[in-house]
Amino acid sequence: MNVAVTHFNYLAVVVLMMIGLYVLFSTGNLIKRMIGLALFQTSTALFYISLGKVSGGTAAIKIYPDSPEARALAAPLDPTYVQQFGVGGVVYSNPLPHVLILTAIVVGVATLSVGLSIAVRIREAYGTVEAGEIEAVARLDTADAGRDP
Amino acid sequence: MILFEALYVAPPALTAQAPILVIAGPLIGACAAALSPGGRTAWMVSMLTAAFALWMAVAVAGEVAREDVIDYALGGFAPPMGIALRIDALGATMALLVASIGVMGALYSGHALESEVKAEKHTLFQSGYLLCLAGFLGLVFTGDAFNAFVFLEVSSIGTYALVAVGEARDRRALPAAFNYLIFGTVGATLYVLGVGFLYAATGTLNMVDMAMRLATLGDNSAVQAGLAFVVAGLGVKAAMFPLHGWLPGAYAGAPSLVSVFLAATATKAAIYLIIRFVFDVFPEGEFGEIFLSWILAPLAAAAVIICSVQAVFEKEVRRILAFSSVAQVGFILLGVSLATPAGLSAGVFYLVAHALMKGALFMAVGAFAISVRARTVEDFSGIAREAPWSAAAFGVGAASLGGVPLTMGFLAKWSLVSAALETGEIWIVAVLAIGSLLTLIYVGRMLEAMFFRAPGRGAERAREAPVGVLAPLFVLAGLSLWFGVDATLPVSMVNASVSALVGAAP
Amino acid sequence: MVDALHLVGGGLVVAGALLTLLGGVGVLRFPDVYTRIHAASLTDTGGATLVLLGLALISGLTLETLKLGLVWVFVMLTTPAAANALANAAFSAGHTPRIGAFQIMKSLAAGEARSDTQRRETSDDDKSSPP
Amino acid sequence: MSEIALQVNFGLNIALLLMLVAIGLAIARTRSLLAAILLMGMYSLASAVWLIVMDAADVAFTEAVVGAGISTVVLLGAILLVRAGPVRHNWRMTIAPAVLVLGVGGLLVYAVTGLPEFGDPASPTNAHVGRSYLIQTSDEIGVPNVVTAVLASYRGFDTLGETVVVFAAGIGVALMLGFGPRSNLPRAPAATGDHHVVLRVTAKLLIPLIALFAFYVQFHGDLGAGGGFQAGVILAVAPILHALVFGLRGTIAALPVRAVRSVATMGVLLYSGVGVVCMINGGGFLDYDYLFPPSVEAMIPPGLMGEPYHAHHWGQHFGIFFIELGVLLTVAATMVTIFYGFAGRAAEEPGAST
Amino acid sequence: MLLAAGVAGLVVAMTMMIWRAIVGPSQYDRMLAANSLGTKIVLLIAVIGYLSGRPAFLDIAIVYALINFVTTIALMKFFRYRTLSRPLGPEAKDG
Repeated sequence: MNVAVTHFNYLAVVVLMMIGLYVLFSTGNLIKRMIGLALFQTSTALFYISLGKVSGGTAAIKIYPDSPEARALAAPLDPTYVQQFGVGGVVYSNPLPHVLILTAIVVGVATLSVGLSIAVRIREAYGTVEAGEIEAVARLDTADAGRDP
Repeated sequence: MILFEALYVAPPALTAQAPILVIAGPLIGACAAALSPGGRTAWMVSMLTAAFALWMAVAVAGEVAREDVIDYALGGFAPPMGIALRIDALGATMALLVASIGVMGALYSGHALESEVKAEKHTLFQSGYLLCLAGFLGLVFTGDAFNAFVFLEVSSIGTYALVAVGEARDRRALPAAFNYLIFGTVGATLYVLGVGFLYAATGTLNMVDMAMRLATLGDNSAVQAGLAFVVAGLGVKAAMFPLHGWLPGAYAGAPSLVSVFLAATATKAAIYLIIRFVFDVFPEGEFGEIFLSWILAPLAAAAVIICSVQAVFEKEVRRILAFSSVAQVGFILLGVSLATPAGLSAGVFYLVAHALMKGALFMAVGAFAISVRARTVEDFSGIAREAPWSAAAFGVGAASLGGVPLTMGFLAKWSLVSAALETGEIWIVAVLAIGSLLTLIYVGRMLEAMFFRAPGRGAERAREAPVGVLAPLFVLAGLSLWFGVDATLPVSMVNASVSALVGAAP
Repeated sequence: MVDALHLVGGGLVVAGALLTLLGGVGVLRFPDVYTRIHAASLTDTGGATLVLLGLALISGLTLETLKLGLVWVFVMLTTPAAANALANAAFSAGHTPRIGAFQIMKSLAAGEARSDTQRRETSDDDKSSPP
Repeated sequence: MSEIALQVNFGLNIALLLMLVAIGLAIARTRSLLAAILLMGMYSLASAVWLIVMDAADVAFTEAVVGAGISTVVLLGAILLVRAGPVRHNWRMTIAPAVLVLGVGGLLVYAVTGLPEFGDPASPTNAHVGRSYLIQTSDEIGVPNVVTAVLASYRGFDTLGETVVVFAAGIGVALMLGFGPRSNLPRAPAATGDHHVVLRVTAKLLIPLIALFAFYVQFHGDLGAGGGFQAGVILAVAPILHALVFGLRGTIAALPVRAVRSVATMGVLLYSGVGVVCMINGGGFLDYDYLFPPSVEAMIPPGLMGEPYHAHHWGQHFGIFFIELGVLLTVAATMVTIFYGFAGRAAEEPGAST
Repeated sequence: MLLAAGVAGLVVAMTMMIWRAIVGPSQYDRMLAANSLGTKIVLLIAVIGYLSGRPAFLDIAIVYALINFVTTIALMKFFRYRTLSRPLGPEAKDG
């Protein structure tokens, strides 16, 4: 089959990543940069999750084998498929990427809050959050370095 | 290894758990520091914890010397299922390095913090410091690619804030910390992305398992891109040449304790992880060779030349040292890119040498900063007369950086050159020579100002730093000297490290 | 019996979805914030009631039904409260309604309110900045 | 599940991804920070539904509370403090990033072509370790939610690291914003003329419900979607809502800054303490099978906790319970600390607010 | 079948909300769109849960409903008071 169909998820994730990176690097506004960074990180999460999807699968919360619920979940799938890839008569999606991404989301919010707090302090110290203006002031600071502080 | 036998007094029950205690110790210490009532207590906690981590690191190193490789399965689950720590000689060396710098930094922080960080922030600062220490130690020990990301972030998140705290002295620390955060997070995310591709290709996160599966799999586009992203992501953290933009500002702006610690450990841990991936995980074959000789080596060479030139034209001492760090990372990676046992061991030896001397240099600058607010080379002129001991230590570090004989830096440069000559890569020798010359120029500029000029405006008010600051400074400078004369210990450890790696060399 | 319940439940879900769809059309087509808020909050609560009732019929008397009830309670509590807060915020920020008695009064008084509103509607994009 | 459910899943996947791309483009385009934040919240909402379609219920849970909730509040707090105007655009600043992004994108597309097909059950990812977890969890851990089992037990060390990252973020924000002017926090207003009755009453009703629900999510995490992290964020939402509606002053009076910070520390200590206890009892770090010394383990009658939970799983159960509790404490307290940092830093000079 | 139709209807309604958020024109429109999108997503999650045979995911829908409210309050405070720390009440300085 066509790559655009079989790998649609991955391609969409690539587009999202590009958007995130573009937002990050095309603006001088520190807050907007953080938003771009968050977008970039989230798209990585989407990538991992896409990797772990098993077609016809269900969330990796175990269902008692041979319960009506389990049978209902297996019903629309090919029995040999369930036999081969299922566990206890149910096909589950891969839990490992979910665990990893849980961690990554947490890291994302940690980075976001630390980054924003630094941006707030920058606003207090420089009176602006535009990178260009900050650089201009910082250059003056550097030039001042020779003189007495 | 006799040294380890002598130092190695940990009871067997502790030794069995030493690998995890190296990491868990600072973690628990960070909590204790955060809970402690005042800065003094927090400092003591910091000292004790760092010393404990060093003790355990020594125990691990002794164990590795006996058994070559230690595997420690966390949670009692065997590797591909659970997370495992995997420590070989290189990991043990790195842990010793990081933990020693950690102890020196903790000792140093007793006095240095007071002049640079508000008293109310001391407890949290020490807590953050210990978290960074735990993060780097975890990064060095872990055998799991994703776990490495977690520790990368543990160390980074703490570091961003610690760098930003330097605003009390210099408000440029704030944008520098923000830049660092942006670069660092992009790097970490690229790393995760790369690990994701490798995971997609192999289905495992454990590095050993991954390497085994990659060896049978060969490389496809996902694997190649995965490795590229991993190295690019770590390259940001390691300040590999085009990705080093965050470093000068961060090192220059951070409180001096943080500069010391970062310069000596942060980039080194990332380089360590790059070595780990390139030599342990990469599948053998054309791709690895092309990567080393066509991407890594030219970039490293560019770093050596360009950043040394930038350091020559820089005015502020801390920024000179920071640009020099990027250049020195280039030296290390040049050695690594040779991919021969000699080149690799030269690279690793240079790494250790650079950690010690850059630590000493930043510490000495911090020692000056306790009494005077000096920034530029001009400000420092004649400071040797007012603060002779700190200046002497600075001189030793600078001599080592410049590659003066009888210092560790000389041995490191020498072994790099001979390794390059051995492979016949003349252009690398030329780059090394030009780089060393440029290093001598900026080192000479700083030393000339400090030792041979009349005291300037800033230096007049300088006083000698207290003993608490001088002690760790002298240890680091002394090690640079001692290992320059008698390098048996580092050389034996480095050789053991390299022989552990080189079997898998591409 | 069960099938009939499922059918009725499904029908209610579809009806609820159609109601929200209708609200969506309102949000797209109505002329100003207040009418859009009106459309959205009304159809959201109504649609939620229908959909959740339908699902409750399908699931029968289980723990899930209880949760559906909880979701319903939350939606009923929060959507109107949020709509109230939103309209309140918009109004106190000086957003003038474009239709209704208020607008007629205002246009009689000022004679130019329409253009005023239009200006506000377009320039409002950067409201996050302080004046 | 019927056949149609599979088709719906397929269609939803595509529709939601397209929605995400559309929102992403809108974020890139907008010059208003507030609009970007609102769109980011919507992005999180939409991506969480997508996560459910991808069977990642636990992640959807987290994304819902973190992305749509905490991140939005923190971002709002930040733009209030920086009082930023519209983002300035400079066409020169768009070319170099565009080239860079296209380069990275090209590399990514090249890499993506080497991946196995989406949804392939036989891909290395889904066939190797991931499948082993699904098979072995019942025997080794004994909790139905495999994600919880992997998170808390198999990869418990990662989760410790994650908890420490959160803790570090709390320290970072406290170092940056915690010691600034927390001056003149406004008092609660007099009761007269209050025209936010609707919100106040609703909030009063919701706050205890939120806390209750957090504990449900916490203790239900073994059986269904949820766990310490999700519960922690939900629990933190209760004081945040209180502060938003009734004022920060009252919230800080009830939950003082230092106390909250200590709770965050306690969480990490509890987590690593479990690891240390396991070590003292002769196992490895975080090896919950050794959580109880053998003498205690021997006293437990085999059928005490029902058939699937034989004595071997006792340690695992309690280990997971305690570490999830540690995660809850750290996460909840840190989120509150972060909120305090942003909301409590009264940056505006008198009269500067609009 | 009916549930699938319900999902389709909700998705179209979501698309409309996203469109409204993208075009604006005012921030209040975006807020409205975000809030309304939240409600629709709550419903969508509930319906998906039944459609795919795992109604246990209703917990997530509950969380959504809660979070949506908190976000809206935060936004309202943003507009009305320009601070997150002030209590709700009669405006001291109405703006």
